[in-house]
Amino acid sequence: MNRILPVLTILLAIVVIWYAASVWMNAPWQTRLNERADLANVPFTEFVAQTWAQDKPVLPSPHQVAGEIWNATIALEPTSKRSLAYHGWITLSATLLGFAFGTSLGVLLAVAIIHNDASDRSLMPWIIASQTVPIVAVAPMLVVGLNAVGLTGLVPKALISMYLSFFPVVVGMVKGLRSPEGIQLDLLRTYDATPWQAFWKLRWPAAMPFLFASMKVGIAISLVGAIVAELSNTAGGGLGVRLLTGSVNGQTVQIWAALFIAAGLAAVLVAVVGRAEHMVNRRTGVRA
Amino acid sequence: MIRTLSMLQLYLALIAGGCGLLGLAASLPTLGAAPLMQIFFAVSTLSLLRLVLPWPFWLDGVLAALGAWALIASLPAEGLMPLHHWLALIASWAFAWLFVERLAAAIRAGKLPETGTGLVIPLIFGLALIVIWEVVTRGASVSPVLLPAPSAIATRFAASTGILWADFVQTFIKSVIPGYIIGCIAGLLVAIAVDRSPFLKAGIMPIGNFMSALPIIGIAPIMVMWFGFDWQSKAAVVVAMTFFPMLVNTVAGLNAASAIERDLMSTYAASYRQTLMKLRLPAAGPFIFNALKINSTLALIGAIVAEFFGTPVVGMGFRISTGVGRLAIDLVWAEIAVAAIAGSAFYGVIALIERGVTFWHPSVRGGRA
Amino acid sequence: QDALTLQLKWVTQAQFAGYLVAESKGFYDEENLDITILPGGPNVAPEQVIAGGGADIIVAWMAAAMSAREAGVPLVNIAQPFKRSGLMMICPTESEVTEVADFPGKTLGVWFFGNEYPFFAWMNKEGIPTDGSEGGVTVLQQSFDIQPMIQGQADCISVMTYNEYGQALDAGYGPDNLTIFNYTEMGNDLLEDGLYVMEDTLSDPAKVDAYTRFVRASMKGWQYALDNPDEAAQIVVDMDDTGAAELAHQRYMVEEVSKLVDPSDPALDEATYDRTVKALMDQAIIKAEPEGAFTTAVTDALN
Amino acid sequence: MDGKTTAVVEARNLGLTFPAGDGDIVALSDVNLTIDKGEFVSFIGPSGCGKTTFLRAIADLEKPTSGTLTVNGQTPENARKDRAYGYVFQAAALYPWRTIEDNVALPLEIMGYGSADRAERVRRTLALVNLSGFEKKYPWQLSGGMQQRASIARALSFDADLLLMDEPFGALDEIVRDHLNSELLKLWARTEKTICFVTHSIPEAVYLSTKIVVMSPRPGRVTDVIVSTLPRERPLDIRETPEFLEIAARVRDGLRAGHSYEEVV
Amino acid sequence: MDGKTTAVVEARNLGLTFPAGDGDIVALSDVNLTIDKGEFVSFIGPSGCGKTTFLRAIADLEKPTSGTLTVNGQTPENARKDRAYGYVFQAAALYPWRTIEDNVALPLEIMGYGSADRAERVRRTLALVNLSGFEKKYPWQLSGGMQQRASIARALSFDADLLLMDEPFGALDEIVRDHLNSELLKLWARTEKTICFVTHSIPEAVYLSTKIVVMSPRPGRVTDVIVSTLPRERPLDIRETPEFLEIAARVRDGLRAGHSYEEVV
Ligand SMILES: Nc1ncnc2c1ncn2[C@@H]1O[C@H](COP(=O)(O)OP(=O)(O)OP(=O)(O)O)[C@@H](O)[C@H]1O
Ligand SMILES: Nc1ncnc2c1ncn2[C@@H]1O[C@H](COP(=O)(O)OP(=O)(O)OP(=O)(O)O)[C@@H](O)[C@H]1O
Ligand SMILES: Cc1ncc(C[n+]2csc(CCO)c2C)c(N)n1
Ligand SMILES: [Mg+2]
Ligand SMILES: [Mg+2]
Repeated sequence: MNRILPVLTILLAIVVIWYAASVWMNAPWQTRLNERADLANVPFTEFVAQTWAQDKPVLPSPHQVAGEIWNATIALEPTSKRSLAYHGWITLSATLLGFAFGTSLGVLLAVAIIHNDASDRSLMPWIIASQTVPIVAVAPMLVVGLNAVGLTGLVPKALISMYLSFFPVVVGMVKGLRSPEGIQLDLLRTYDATPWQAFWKLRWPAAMPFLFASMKVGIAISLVGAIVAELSNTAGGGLGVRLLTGSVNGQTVQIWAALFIAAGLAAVLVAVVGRAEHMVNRRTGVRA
Repeated sequence: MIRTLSMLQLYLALIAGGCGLLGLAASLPTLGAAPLMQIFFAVSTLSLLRLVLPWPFWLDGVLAALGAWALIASLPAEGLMPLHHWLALIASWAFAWLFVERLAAAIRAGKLPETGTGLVIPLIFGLALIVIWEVVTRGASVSPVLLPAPSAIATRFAASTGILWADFVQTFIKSVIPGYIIGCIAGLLVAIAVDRSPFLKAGIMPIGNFMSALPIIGIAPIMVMWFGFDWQSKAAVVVAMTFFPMLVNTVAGLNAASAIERDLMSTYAASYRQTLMKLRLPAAGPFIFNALKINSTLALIGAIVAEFFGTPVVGMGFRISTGVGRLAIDLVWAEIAVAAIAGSAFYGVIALIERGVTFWHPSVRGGRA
Repeated sequence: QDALTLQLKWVTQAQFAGYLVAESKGFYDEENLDITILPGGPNVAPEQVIAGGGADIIVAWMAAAMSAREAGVPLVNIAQPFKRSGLMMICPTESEVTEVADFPGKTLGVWFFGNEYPFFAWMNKEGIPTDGSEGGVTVLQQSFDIQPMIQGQADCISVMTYNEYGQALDAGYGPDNLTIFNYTEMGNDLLEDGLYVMEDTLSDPAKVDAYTRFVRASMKGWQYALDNPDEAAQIVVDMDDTGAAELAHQRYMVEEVSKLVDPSDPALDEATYDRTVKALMDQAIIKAEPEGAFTTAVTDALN
Repeated sequence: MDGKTTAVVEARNLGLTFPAGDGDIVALSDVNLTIDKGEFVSFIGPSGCGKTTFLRAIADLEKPTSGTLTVNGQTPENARKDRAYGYVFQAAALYPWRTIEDNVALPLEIMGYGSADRAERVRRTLALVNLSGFEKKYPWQLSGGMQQRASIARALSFDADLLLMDEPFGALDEIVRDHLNSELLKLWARTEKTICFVTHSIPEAVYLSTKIVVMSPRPGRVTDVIVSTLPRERPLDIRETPEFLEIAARVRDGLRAGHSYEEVV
Repeated sequence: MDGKTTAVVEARNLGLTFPAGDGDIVALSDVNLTIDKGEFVSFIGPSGCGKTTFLRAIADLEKPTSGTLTVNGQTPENARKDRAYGYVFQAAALYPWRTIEDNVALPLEIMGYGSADRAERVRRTLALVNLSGFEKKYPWQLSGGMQQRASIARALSFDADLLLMDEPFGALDEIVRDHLNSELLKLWARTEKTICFVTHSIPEAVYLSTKIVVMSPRPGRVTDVIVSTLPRERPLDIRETPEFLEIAARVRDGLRAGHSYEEVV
């Protein structure tokens, strides 16, 4: 209870500010509309109601967004193309596939980096540089390029997700696989353990907390990747496409609804990873 | 001499020499057509002698360079390159890798100094990637509207420095820097404010965590709508993207001081301010720098995305999106190169400052960051 | 059946009603064709997609197609269903622009991504600088909606008669409080929404035959759409994967598009072609007069 | 030392319980103890018996859950706010971003000493613990023993009348320990400070203290308070006298009594 | 113990230097030492004098930079590959994700013991260090002393003939220490293992060893090797005999000699 109350208070404050802001931001246009419709002296309460009910508001009011989310999820068949559940699922599948790719790639690179001096020295700067490439710029070309070699649909999106999500995993896993202290490694040396044994009995378990922390960042960023990919790959739908079409048609309510669904999806995904972490922790006796 | 090579190095040496031998055989029918290539194949084959004779590691470097040179010099003007040139590509790549392996081993063994040589390895790696890119795009005739060769990009880069500089100023200097500074400072201040009140902290942190997982780029069109076309809207996107990582990291960092370090402060009956300034902020340093580093890559990406949704007719994002529309893909890649260079340099500068400021942290004290 | 992929130049909407209706009504099947229609969007360059082999036929504006041709993508126009341009520039009365002479010093919204050529050709013709120099105009990369006008960020913005103009009308703007510059009426229109294929495929008679059947079925689709606008709008909405298309708006769009398309004659009008090429060359968007950039082989075979 | 002494620390029926998931942990129960001004009191007892907890309660770092505790006749909180004591923790707890001299100066900065006074005090206390010459080093550049000495210097720098020291010499070897023991005794003799000292070493406790408090494991109770009969002046070889050995034997017996072997440690 | 003994560890002019940024650190210089089969050798010396380094060199965890070192007549590397020794580190170094029994089983897993054999050995060694009943606990659920005992069990589980123990009882209080000291003596008497034992405590060294090696600070040198005249059978109260005190005094003198006070610790 005393964890929920503060959150509720802050949320309430946000909603109040939001309502006020949407009056303020939508007012100029509403005034213009009213002038044009020759409506003089609209009472303030009615004016406020008008600003909260515009068709294409600068800032939609919370209940408009909530209504759109409701209409586009619960009120529709999940298989309908208008359903955000349908689009969410499309994005989710690309996210999950990309996340799986990204995590695997990240772990593989980290293993290479900690076991091989040359990789250690040569890879890291380029891995960092790779993240400074504006993926949004490369995504359209990547989609076309992959199309040229026959990859369409889910895979290009997943690859872009992977491109973003492998990074936190490499960084975290390099740290994690290096986290065993010298003495813990020395212990294995006194047993003349093989590198393989050292990996599975020491480095890997020691890296678990780092892996999960990275995966929480990674899965959220995977979702960003899938959405970015959808901006360049409009065939087939997805939350990114909804965002895009909302934007090209000036439908702000639709943009906000898609954004909130994306945010909710991110939260759920992060929570799922957290849950998995909790389960693994319990199995390995990590202190609560 | 075999004994001085690790298993991996041995395999690489065999691949390099083997491809040289095969290439030599395959190129015999066209003897003299590409003399440089022939020389490369011959010397590569000779390198198999390392199994019985000493073969210094710099020779592998020379061979890798020779191979790259031979390949680029004999790229066909059009059409596909002959099959055995692919063998040369594999061989010279194997030489480069072998060179890097042996260089790293020599540094580790203390035979070469760390400073100076440390930079060489990543550079060679990058060069190798670029050579492969050049040879594959040109050798396999990849359409320049799909993926231009690095040489074409470089030419375009050199020819358009004016445009690139103007775009850089618009995007990086006008949008990224102010947005980054505002976002990071705001995140830091809010974190400190929030930290004082457990109630605020309990309320804001879950929301902050939630927001930092959000696909913030989604707000780019909204920011353009709110803040107009010029740099202000880009800076706003950058602020929104950098704020939450800073908030979350700083709050975590402010809790990083250990219980005993705080107890010490309380035995002195230190005030809140004193504890903050003398203990908790310094202890939070590594976390704050972590956020600064994360944000340095996020900021540029945010500004570029925002430019996709409306700009004056200048800016890296603008140039990239219109460039794709006009199929000026080489210009697009030149802009991407600018972005990568600027982003890496930005990151590097922050990392350097970090080394100076958090010199005391174990991760800085020991080994590479 | 011959399989062909058509890459649209924008999101699924009634601008492409003919193709969508033909697909939905089975006109392509009747011609023994298996057509895949790919929607586009602001990050999809059809010219690049076809160069990468991701499409057989694209819908493109001629200026962009010719410029792509010079960049090494040998596109050839095989049919030109759109006879007129739907492009306009509109300026609300507050901006105090009533004629071209008022432009200097104003801020104009322009779509880029290959759609900017008609505007620059027009300014070039009027002798108004666009590079920010004295006596010129300030150009903005406009978002794909009318927000810049509503927000007062631009004095004039680009609209398509069949799309954004409708949004402006919905928003309470109209001929009485707008100054409208219509590219077609000014004689500045450059050909929009033609069908383009890669040059090398034209040497294959089977391909040409497939293209011919494609164009025939498409024109049948256009005819049907124009005759049954309500049904066409519904088809567009149904075929939109993103679920974003709204029936009323698509209905408006069908109506407006029908003013630009001639369903009975998809052949390219050479006079307009010549003017387009000249405008592009005047502005140095292309350097040389294109050779073989259109073919009548397909449209000739229709009859 | 006797005569008109005043109670510096006074515990009456003191109890301290830590709430824990699976049943509470009783760290201290029913502790009665008076420490007079100028006394040197050692606490000894098996690991986990509550020695640290008792010191922390005096320092107002833990709140007793029952009984009363006064420091200088005040509540521990007020005593802390009066900066009545210097605390040496079990671990050195130096701030890694400060040099040794800045670490020692930390309490002085916080308590608002002038900068000249600060420099002088830092110099003096560092000399006392034999760390002159290491002023500009960072903590991680020093051995564990040197760090511990720096933390002692830090607690001495502001001249509190009460010193709370939690196994300050745990990390040191016997020779250095002997040396610091006699230094500490000298300091104590010179300044009339009151010292509470936790240790695991019986000889150390006997050598240093005027009073030895033997504690038994959970629930932490005081099982024996042994008042030393040794003179205030103590050369190192006092440790071989029969008197010394007798006190040591008594401490050992007291310790062993509280030791139900299996469940502790 | 005497008679036909064989050298288990033999160091001749052994030197070991750590490269460091500002001048190299000479950790061991010119060490000559022979340890015979069945001996119990204690190493004592001020902090930083190279005790750990010497043990690590025997264990092939550090490479000597000069001189020769053989273990069981082989190079240390081959001895390590033969799994010739069990090592108890200064810190317990248990893996936190393994239960106590799994920690003890770790070397057995790595060396490929069968699972029944493993279970039996784990049971036996845990009983030896008085940890039966804690098999399923995780390290953090145990006190520091219990963790240290678990790490001793781990080193004993595979029955190496040579035990290298680096301050194994440092974290324990005196009573528990006494107990483990006599347990260790019993084990040693029963199994005829060779034991190298690092400690800071003079009584402990004297009580346990057949030979006490006194080392001096950097550059680490052996300053004295004291062969104990105490009988193999040693009740706890042997520590009050004159013979014992005499050896202890000799060790203390040796230690003090090497102690140029200022620069050590
Ligand atoms: N913060 C805490 N929460 C719960 N239990 C605690 C806490 N601090 C100490 N304890 C428990 O209180 C008891 C007394 O601990 P304390 O640290 O005072 O022992 P100690 O006598 O100082 O032992 P040592 O000699 O090992 O330092 C122990 O059983 C310990 O587990
Ligand atoms: N890896 C290392 N690199 C550099 N110097 C080292 C390293 N390990 C130890 N030393 C130095 O070598 C010397 C001997 O260290 P060692 O750990 O052997 O001492 P010790 O006798 O075990 O001390 P203690 O009693 O404190 O454990 C010390 O001066 C130490 O600083
Ligand atoms: C990338 C791109 N940008 C703009 C247009 C021009 N245009 C033609 S139709 C239309 C849509 C709005 O209906 C717009 C904006 C385009 N075709 N493609
Ligand atoms: Mg304690
Ligand atoms: Mg040691």
